[in-house]
Amino acid sequence: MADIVLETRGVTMRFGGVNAVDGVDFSLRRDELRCLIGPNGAGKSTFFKCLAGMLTPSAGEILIDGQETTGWHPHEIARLGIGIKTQVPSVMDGLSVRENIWLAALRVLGRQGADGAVADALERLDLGDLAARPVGRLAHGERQRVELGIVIAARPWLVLLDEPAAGMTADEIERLAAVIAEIGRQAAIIIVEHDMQFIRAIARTVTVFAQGRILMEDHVDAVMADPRVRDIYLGKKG
Amino acid sequence: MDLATVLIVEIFYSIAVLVVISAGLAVVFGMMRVINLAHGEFMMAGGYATIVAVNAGINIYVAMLIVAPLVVGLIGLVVERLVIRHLYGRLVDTMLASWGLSLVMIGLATMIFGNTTTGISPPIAGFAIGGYQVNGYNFFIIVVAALLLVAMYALLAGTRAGLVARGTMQRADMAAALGYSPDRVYMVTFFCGSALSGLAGGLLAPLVGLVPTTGGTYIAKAFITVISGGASIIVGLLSSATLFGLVSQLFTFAASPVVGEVALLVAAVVLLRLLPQGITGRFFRGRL
Amino acid sequence: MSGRPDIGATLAVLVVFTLLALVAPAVLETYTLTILLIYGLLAMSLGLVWGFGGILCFGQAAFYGLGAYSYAIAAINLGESTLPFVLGIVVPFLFAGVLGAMMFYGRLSDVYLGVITLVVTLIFFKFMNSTAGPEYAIGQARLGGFNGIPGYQTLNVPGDPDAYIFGDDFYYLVVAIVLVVYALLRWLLASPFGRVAVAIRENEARVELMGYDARLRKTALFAVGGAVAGLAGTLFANWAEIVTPGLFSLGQSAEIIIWCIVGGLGTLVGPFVGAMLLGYLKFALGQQALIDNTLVLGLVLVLSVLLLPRGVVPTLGQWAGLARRRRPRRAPRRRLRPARGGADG
Amino acid sequence: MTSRREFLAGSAALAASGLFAAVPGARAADPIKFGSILDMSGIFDAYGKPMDMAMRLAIDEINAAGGLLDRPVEVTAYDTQSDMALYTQFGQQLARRDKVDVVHGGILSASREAIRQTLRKSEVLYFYNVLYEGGVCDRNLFVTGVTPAQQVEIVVPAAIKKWGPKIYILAADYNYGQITARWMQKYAAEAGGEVVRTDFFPLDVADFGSTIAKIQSAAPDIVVSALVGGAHLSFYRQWAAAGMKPKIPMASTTLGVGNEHKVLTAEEGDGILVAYNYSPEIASPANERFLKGWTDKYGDTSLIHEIAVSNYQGVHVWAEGVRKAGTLDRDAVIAALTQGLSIDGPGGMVAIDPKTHHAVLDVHLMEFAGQKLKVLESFAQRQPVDTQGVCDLVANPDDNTQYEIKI
Repeated sequence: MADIVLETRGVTMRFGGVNAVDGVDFSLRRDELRCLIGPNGAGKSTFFKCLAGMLTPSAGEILIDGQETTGWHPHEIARLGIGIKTQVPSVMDGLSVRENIWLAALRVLGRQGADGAVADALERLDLGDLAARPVGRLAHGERQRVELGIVIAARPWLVLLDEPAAGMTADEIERLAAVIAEIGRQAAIIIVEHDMQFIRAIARTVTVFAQGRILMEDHVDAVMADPRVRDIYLGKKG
Repeated sequence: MDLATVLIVEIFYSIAVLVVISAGLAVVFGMMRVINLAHGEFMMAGGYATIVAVNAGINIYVAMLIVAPLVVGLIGLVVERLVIRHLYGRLVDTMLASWGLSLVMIGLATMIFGNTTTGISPPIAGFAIGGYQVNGYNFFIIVVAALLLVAMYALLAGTRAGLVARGTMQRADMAAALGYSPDRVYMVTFFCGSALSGLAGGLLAPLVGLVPTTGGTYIAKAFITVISGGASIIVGLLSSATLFGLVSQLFTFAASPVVGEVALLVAAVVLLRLLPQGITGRFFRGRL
Repeated sequence: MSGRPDIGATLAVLVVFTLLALVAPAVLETYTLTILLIYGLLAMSLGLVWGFGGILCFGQAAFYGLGAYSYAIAAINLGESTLPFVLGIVVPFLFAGVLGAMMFYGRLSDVYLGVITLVVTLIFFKFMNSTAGPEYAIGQARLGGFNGIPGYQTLNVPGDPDAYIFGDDFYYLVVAIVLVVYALLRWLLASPFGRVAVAIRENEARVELMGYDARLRKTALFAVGGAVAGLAGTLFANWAEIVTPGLFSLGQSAEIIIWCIVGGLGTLVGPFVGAMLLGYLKFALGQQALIDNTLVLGLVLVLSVLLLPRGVVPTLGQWAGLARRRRPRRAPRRRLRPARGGADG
Repeated sequence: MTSRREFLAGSAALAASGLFAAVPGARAADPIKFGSILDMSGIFDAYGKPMDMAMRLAIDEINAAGGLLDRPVEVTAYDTQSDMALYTQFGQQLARRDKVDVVHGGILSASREAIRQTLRKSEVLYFYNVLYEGGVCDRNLFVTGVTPAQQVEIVVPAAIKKWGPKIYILAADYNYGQITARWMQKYAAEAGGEVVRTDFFPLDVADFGSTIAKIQSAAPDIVVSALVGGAHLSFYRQWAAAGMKPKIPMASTTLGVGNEHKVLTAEEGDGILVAYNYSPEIASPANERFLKGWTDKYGDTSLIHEIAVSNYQGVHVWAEGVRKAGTLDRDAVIAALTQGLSIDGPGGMVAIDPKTHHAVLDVHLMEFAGQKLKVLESFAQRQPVDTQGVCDLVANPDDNTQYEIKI
């Protein structure tokens, strides 16, 4: 059990009369990299928001590192050492790339350690040239990278990423896969993702969501081969 | 017993007044997400329009119910074209610009009419409930407020124009794709909201002494009523007006007008603390 | 991080301000200058909360008035000005802290925040206006209702109630206070706390996801803004020698907001300059009867929203090419974040 | 024009003693600096604008008669925009920069208190020419408006005699209303009346529905009001609209000061009992001259109201004081003013009570009739007994307090 770093029991999120997430039991091992996939409306993003503290589940509980975090605020969850990246690039547009990343590092490492972590993150994400630019003026993919920089600069041991590859060029996706693989060496990762190619490039185990529940959980190749998965993607998404 | 009846009439009246003074602001805020801080001055303009019209020999009901809304609607149209149009989607900027506008209107009214209090007399005589005399005009306001709510509901829910307007507010791009010009819809909506403000000014003109700064008395109350109501225009307006009307009138009667006003304000603070999205953010969701 | 470019700019501002403050009495009377500086300080308090914290407060006048009243009431009871002076800052600071905690921990969205601050100001205004009766007294101080409180001990050299600080001395004291407050606020903004506060303005959700408690920080910033406004109120009480409920009026709140807009948000100098310019304009207009003053103020506000969305000082700065030298900060925003929640349903 | 000359000749005759007094010749050309500070815009401008007009009329008359001490009088006027902070500002400006010889002005009590200390400290003589709550005791200050005792002592007993003993008081919730309400209670008791209830209203209350119901359940014989300002005017309108006017009669100490009788219709206003120093209907040569002068200068006389006339009289009282003193020296002028000086103003004779520096003046009981103030009865030379009860500047020249009158 010491192996399990994140666990949910019967997590349910109700909006009006609809259960967007419906009794999800989920667990993640230390150093595991897990992808959550599923068609639009399957509940994976809502589930992600419950994990990140951006939504409070209507029922069920969430345990992170053995600690119950149900109903915690995002900042409290982040303080456990968890890096979170949301779906739409969430960055401070008015501040420079450097400042964005520095703020993340500052909380964890203090003023002394922050500068080093910033330099490190800038280098790993190849943002060095953009460091002084205000984030609001960057392209979409670049902003995604800045947000990743924010996440890794805080040296998390568990990373939650919601569609990190959205809007990136093929080139960028390739680099992203490398960065994620590198993060994966020090941290467990949960990625919500659409891009199957990207998932193949990074993932081992994949959890498939459909209609608010977990449809199946298996190795990426097995999932891709499963007819049910094809059905929900083809049937629902056309 | 008579006193209780009188008190109930006063409560209904006070709810009706809140509905009347907030309707214009509610439409503009609810439909367009524009907070028109010149709303009180629009009312003031409606009041002056009514008084000028009555003094010019026009029938008082025509002046209140037709002249005032028309005049203020037209003022609103000009304001929308000149100022508000440039600021859609910038909530705070529209708030500030309309605040500036309210100062301009106060200044203009002062230069035109002077600061001397003016007014006209109510056209309806008082009558007795048991041993008490009540203001007959109060009933008129209650009836008008009720009709106003029904008419707004019918217009928004039952007519094509209402549907187009609501559609545009939800998804301006979609409405545009369907061939409705959002620009025009905004313009018409702002005209209607302004006309409602004018109507409120006209209706209250016989009750209160009018000075150019009269608007300030109403804007805060209207603002609080609309925001506390939340996203739904009609249900929100009615529910918060009912709550605040009841609270303020009961406290006024039990203690004094100051206590009544402070009770209203405290109720607003408590309400917003408990229901940060306003009443209809929690209850009656998705209604009009 | 590197607060260094700011240090240079801050020092430059301090030096220029000091020089101007020393030259100014040759042009204008010191009592006019004093009140203009007090307005500037008040504008700076909102400039801090709004321009850097992204918190639009419609009720900055509440803290201003509270500072003035706290000072006046304490001064009547104590007869010596040192402790009242401190209370004039501490009381609004605490009040803003409590009010801020209530709002930010309640996660009120911005429009509602505006309403609450407005309503609280109105409550003060209405309450203070209805305290004319003899039953409203704190110690020996009658609240006085609409007429306010006159005749309290004004500022004296600490410990010596007969050594009044007034006239030119008071002016130089206010100059010194403005310098200190400006330097302190600059330091605060350059500190990690200030950086995070600005980041919250830019993207509160992101800052929370970084593990910062935005509620606490917004509350703290709001309280600091309240303290500065309270200080301005305290100084006003000493300048005017009377405090009235008008300090709490919506008109007063409106004026502060107008100063900030005209001067420019996102800087401390902007609101300060805006307040001094418009304050002077108001006095100048008081000496003519041609145009209604309200009209002029209104026009200034409408036109500056339409034509100078960044305000005078940042726009001038841009023209002068100053903007390039500093970090190219985006136009300080007056837009509101979309309301939280709701949209998910 | 001829008539104006006649009037001016009259003024000159009145001023004769001053004109022939010896004046140091060297500064004869320097104008005397007259400071005025009034709300000429903002919510109180209905009070302030006519006051400013009246002041300028008085100064024109003085200058046309050759000025004071052979020097012309020059006005420095500030508009305080109904903003109390500007009073402090302009008060200091008048005293320190403009270095005026006298300041007339202030409308609300708060505005007076905002400048009174400044002017006292800088030894600039101050005239406050407005109807107010009474009780200010300051050697540097002269008050030429009526105070509650002067009005209430007349209007309340008259109302009780006319209508009955039970009184319901409505008053504005600030110093003036609070203090005046206490005077009403005192004079009601003395006249055998009984106050059934007193309600105070903040200045911005405009909805009196509940109040009207409350008054009815108390069933008084008379309603006496000391309501103030535009919002409160709604009361009279709502009262009439509820059909209460024929049922319970009304008296007031404030209605009409801002020309409210011209705003209310005759049906709403007729029969309301008031007592003031001035009505345009007063038939006296001084008032005819005043109205004539006003018409010549401004045309329309409809703006004239009680405190505009107080201001006009205040300026003439000061001028008379300067003439008598033969100098602008503050202490000499104060001495002259307190030694039995009087002028014949539009509202009747105005003298200064040496103990309080408040005016002794004629008070007229009037009623609203057809949007006019019809004079019913005149009471000559009423003393400011309210302030006299607490203030004696002859005995305590250094007094500097606003007394709350204990009753």
